[in-house]
Amino acid sequence: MSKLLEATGVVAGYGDGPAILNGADLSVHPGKVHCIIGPNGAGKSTLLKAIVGMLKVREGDVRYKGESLKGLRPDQILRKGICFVPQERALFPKMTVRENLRMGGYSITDDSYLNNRIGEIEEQFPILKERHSQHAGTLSGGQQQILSMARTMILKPEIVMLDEPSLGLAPKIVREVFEVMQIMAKEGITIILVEQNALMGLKYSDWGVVLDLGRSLFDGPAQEILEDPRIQELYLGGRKDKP
Amino acid sequence: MLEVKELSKHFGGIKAVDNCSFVAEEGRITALIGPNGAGKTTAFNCISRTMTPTSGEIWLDGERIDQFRPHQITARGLSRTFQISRNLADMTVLENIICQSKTRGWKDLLKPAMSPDEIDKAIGILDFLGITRIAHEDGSNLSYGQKKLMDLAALLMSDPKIILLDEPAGGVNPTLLDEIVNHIRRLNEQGLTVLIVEHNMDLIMQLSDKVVVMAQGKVIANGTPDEVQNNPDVLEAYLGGTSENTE
Amino acid sequence: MAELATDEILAARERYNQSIAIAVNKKRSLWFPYLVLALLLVLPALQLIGNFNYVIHLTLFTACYVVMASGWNILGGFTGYISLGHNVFFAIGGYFAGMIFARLDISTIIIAPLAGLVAAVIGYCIGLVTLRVRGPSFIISSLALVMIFRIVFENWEFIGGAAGLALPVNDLPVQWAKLPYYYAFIVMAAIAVWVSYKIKHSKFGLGLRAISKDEIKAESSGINTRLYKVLAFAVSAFFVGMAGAVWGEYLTYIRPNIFLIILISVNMVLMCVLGGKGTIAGPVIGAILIIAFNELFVATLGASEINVLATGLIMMLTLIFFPLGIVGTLAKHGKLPQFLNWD
Amino acid sequence: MKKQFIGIAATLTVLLATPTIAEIKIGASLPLTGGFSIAGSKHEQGYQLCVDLINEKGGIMGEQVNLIMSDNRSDPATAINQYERFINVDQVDAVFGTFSSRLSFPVANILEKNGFVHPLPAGGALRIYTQGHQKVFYFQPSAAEYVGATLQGILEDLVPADDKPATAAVVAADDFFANAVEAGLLGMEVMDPADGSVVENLAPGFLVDAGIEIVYSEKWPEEGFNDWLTLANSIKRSGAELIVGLTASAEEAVQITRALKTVQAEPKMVYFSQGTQSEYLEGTGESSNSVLVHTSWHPAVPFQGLLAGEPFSNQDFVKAFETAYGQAPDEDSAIPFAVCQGIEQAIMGAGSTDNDAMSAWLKARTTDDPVRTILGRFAWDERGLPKDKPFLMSQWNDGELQFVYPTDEFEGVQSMTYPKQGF
Amino acid sequence: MTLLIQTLILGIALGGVYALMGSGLSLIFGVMRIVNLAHPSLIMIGAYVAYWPFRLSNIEPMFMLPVAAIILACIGAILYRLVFEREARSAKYSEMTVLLTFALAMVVEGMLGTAFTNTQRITSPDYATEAFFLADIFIPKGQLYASIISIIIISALALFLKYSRLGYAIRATTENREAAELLGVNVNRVGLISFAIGLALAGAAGALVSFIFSFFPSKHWEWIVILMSLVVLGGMGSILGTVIGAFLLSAVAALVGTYFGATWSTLTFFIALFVVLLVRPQGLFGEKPELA
Repeated sequence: MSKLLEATGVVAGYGDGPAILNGADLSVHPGKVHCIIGPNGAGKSTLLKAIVGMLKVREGDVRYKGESLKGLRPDQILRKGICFVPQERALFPKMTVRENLRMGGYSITDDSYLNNRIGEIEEQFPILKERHSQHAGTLSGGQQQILSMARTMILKPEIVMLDEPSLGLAPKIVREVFEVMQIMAKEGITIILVEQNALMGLKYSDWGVVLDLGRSLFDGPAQEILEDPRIQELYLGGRKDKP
Repeated sequence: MLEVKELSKHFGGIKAVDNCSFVAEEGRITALIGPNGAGKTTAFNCISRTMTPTSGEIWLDGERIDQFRPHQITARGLSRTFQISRNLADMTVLENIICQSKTRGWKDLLKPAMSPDEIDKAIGILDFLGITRIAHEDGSNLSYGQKKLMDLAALLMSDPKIILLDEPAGGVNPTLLDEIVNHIRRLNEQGLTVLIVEHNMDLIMQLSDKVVVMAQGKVIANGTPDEVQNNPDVLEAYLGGTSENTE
Repeated sequence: MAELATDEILAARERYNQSIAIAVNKKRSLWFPYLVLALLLVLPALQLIGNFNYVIHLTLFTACYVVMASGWNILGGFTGYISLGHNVFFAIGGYFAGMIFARLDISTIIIAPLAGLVAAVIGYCIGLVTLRVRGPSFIISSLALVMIFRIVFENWEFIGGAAGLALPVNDLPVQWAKLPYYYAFIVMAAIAVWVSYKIKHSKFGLGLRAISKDEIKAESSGINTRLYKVLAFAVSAFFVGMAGAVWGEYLTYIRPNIFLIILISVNMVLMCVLGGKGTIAGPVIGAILIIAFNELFVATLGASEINVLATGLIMMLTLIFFPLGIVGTLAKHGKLPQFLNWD
Repeated sequence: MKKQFIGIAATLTVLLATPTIAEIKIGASLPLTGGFSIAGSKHEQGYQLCVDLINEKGGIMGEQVNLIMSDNRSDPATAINQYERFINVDQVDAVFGTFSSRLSFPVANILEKNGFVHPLPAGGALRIYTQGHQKVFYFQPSAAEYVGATLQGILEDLVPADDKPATAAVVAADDFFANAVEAGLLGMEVMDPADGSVVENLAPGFLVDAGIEIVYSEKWPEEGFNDWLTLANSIKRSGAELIVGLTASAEEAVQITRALKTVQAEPKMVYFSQGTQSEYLEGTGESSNSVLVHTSWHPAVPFQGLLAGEPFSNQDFVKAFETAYGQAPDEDSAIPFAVCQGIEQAIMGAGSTDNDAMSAWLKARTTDDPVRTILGRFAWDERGLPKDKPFLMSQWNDGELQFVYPTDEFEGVQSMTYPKQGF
Repeated sequence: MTLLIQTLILGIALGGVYALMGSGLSLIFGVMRIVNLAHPSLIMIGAYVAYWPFRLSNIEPMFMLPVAAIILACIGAILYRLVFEREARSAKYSEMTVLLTFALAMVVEGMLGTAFTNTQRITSPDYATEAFFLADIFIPKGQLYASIISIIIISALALFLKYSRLGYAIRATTENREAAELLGVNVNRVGLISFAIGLALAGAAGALVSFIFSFFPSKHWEWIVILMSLVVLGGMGSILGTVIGAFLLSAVAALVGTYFGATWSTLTFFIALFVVLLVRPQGLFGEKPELA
């Protein structure tokens, strides 16, 4: 299978602190939904941040379509077609919903094309159209999550990385968020998902990756991972890791 | 034990909490659930007085506490965690935790910052939560889940009578979550009262004795987990029985 | 898929955890400050073999700033409230003790603790008001405070208004005339450093550090933040006020545009920042360095604006390359010489 | 450790600096930077020129003069520190005073303690001289409190009796010097806040003496004041015919003058306490016409002084200054020059650099046997203030500072323009 | 009554100048959380840029306004690269920059002092000391022209921020630096540009100030608290707020000066700063402080 994005032996950490990732690998298959699971502190979010250039890749390499992303700034990586939706949703609370969408297409310089895209997205997500002049900060948590995901679609990116999109959302909303993710996947966007709720995450994914001890331990089709007894014991709450 | 009477909190024109009353009974685990924006966290903030309620009364152990400052409430045995966990950067996890140990009066002010007893106790708690390795780590270098655990550890340091947990399961991996659940239950058996806000319905169903459901600032249902789970209002507003896209 | 057994993974995780846990080795040295103190106490013996008034003056001046910088450090370093207006307490201490000295002829050295207390009480009251804001807002409010006090002092005729208050000179022979002030400042500096140490290692100090990191978290951890920070303000005002009291008599002239100028606040801040905010040795080292720099500049660059430039440049370079100050930055990289670790 | 290092360094400096060749060392600490830097730099030029000229002429009693100057940043603690250093480390034989009362007050105490003669080029408030210091000598005509006498003299001698200004507005900076002048003009009590005693009661004040009613008086703070137009408007509305502006610096005089012009005030007479400097003219242009400013010195006054035992007139000074610095001197360079002359004559008079002898010699001067400087003759009373020495009054006319008063003492007095024809 | 109107006019006319002096400060704080204590000393550079051509060949100070703005913008770009960029991610950034800019102010003061001495300067075009008279009331021309130019510049800036692409980027960076970066904004460049714009405003203000206040290198200490007070009153980071704060405060100060005495007119700014910080720290138009 061809690799759209491939991280090999990534070592990264925050500031001058210790390395959180100690040689993590990740292979991304075009058009698939990938779910990264693992215990706390395994470095799941760290890996995503290292890929988009928010953290320095100390060792190893990240290659996208055969080209190294190492040392590029987040805005440069974005222009190559990789979007990242961080845990804290990263909206501009005092700008309106439409202005937020507009910011999503910041790297598009053609105004009429940008306006078209905003129109299309608003069609796809009526709630955003309905509230277009409202300040983003006044939206509910679920709507904010939808906005921040929809916003990435303006660019028609190749890859979207979602960091725990379900965090702090009501069960009903979680389902909606995953449905939005499926809409994105249907448009052909490759998705990398980090999810603490591993069962749910894997259920909506094609491919699973287990990150532990700062590196990648398992990697395989989501279904296989779900059924692997060791995974169940270690990461899905089947067995206690302390006496 | 903890009684919230007709609590309201308005932000400008928005009624985040609207005339809301509920009780957390002594020695029980009460869960507060509801859709995002229902006002659960705001209610928490009002109880612990990190926000000033617009109106209403809050009683703890027969004492009205809504006029107190947060540290006075903590001193009366009510401790809380934060949804987005707050920690003291540039201080080690150990220091973060010991900060929460009780001080009383002026004499304590000049006592050593971290007595051996306190360190032992803090390490014990960290051991129990399985995060001893981060004891000397800078609080700001922790991952989301680790911060949650550190918050919980700090909470236990103060020997509270009642704890308010704001989404303790968010960002915590399932294995560890089981641990926390068991621990909370054990503490509860020793007489600790718990009020918990959580979206993880499995956890709520396993743990809680009573569930209060909030929506749009109001309490819409109140009862045992089973009752609540089958309440049509709750299904529609929260659990997603229908596919309507409103909150 | 990697072929690993669950037990192996668990064991590996355990080892991994231990490898990350950092053993903290905090060794501090106390012999060094004591040695310095002892040397300073016998330094005036130099007067027996010649006239070293200039050396005495410089040491005394440095000690005065050690008192002030250590005092400032309690609020600015431990609690994280950067005040550019602490010279207000310098002036309050100076005027209070100066007026008593002028009218009742009681030496400011005796009055100093009382003057400190007056400064502390006023500091407490000001703190109740200004400590409600933090960060840049607090810094700016402290600047405004200086301006307000300056106008008040300048228009208060009883204490001499803008023209100030001249005090009599003591009648000791010239060689010994500085010694009372010298010992007063050395003792005050020692006390200030010792108290900083005590505070830093107490519950109070831990609370202050918590406040400097996240006030809401600190409050909900059960720390009475308002009391703590106002107390910290008062304690720091106490030391600055005490220094001002004795300094007034030493200078023999108290005037708003001597005590309430921005340079004095800047010096306090710069000393702490250069030495290391929130450390014990930082303000002391900062004070010594800044005064040494000042002397050097006046001696070498004397007749030009270049010394203002150089002071600014040092401050900038420190902030850029040693944001935690000399002690703080060295400690962070584990390169702090043991004799400078008084924490 | 650092302290010991400084100690050792200082000791070494002392050892190395011990004079090996015969020279007279004189120390002067001046505010070369900070708030007083403009005046401070001019003082530096005055001192330096004088010392250079003395050395050219063979020095004092055959010994070259070594002038050690340093910058005190307009900061009193630095100033006293530097005089300490002059005395202890550099081991100077004599000192020159510093600029401004803020610095002179504490310096006076240090010098008194060390038994040094303290010649003051600036610091004219009475309170410096009423502290009982034995060796202070003021090198300007009189204490600031008495400046008003000159204004009163002008009003009586030069202004036609039927066209005298009847009302006055007195505005002053909240500054040591300005306050002192104001106290004299308005007839206030000068108090010593230290013991609450009255140093001198100046009532009823020179303006009332001259028969003028004060219709407006106002004070502005030393720093941060920008509302000049509002102030000028109030002055204008008071209808005062005499405007007295007691500013702390030429800068403030510029601002007031421009504001008065903007509001089109039309007084008969305008007097400022500062504004002889060229900066004043540059900032105000034609508005400066017929503005009166008191001064201690003026280039046209034919004062005769002594330098290195030879006659040295005020005109010689102007010439020498222009040769040395390529610009015309002003008051702030002339006064320190006179200080330097005074100390030179004191050393020669005493025959040594023994400060007690110098002080005794200076004290023994009388109006008939004075110290002769480019500021004229100096003899001091027991407080250290000059005896019988009036201020000069100068007036800006067509971009030139002319000296107009006193009229009966010297040649070359120009006639005063009166009344002022608008700004 | 005349006195009241006259006083208000004088206060408001001065307010226009303060508004421009403060707006750069406000912009820089808004976008980068830098409390630029060096702002007044940089305004001073602008004033010198206008002063020398006037002094040497009588060139109209207002013509030098764009030149001063461009020079200051370049200085801003260099300063940002050298000093502020590396600090941008530190947690205590705001507090650090207060100290940094404080030191910068000393450096600028030292450099100006070395180059131009501490002699006080002022430019004197004719209008600086002229006024329009309407019966009993006068409007000073210098202040009036300066205020009008200020308002034009500030309005242009506001439109630029609201509608241009770069304006979007600046606003987005103000609100959420990390998110803006993730959406393709080169935040460092935006920081650099807004810092440069802020300093360009300082340069423009300097050219106007050159004929209104006399200046010398160490004068900036007198300006800083006054500028801070209006920025804080308007709400840190809100440019509209700064403008309103400037007009309001200078009008009040003029009233106080006329009716209570000049000493207290200066005090107005300090007291206002103090009271605003304590009663409504977010200022008139600032965002509400974060709760819990």
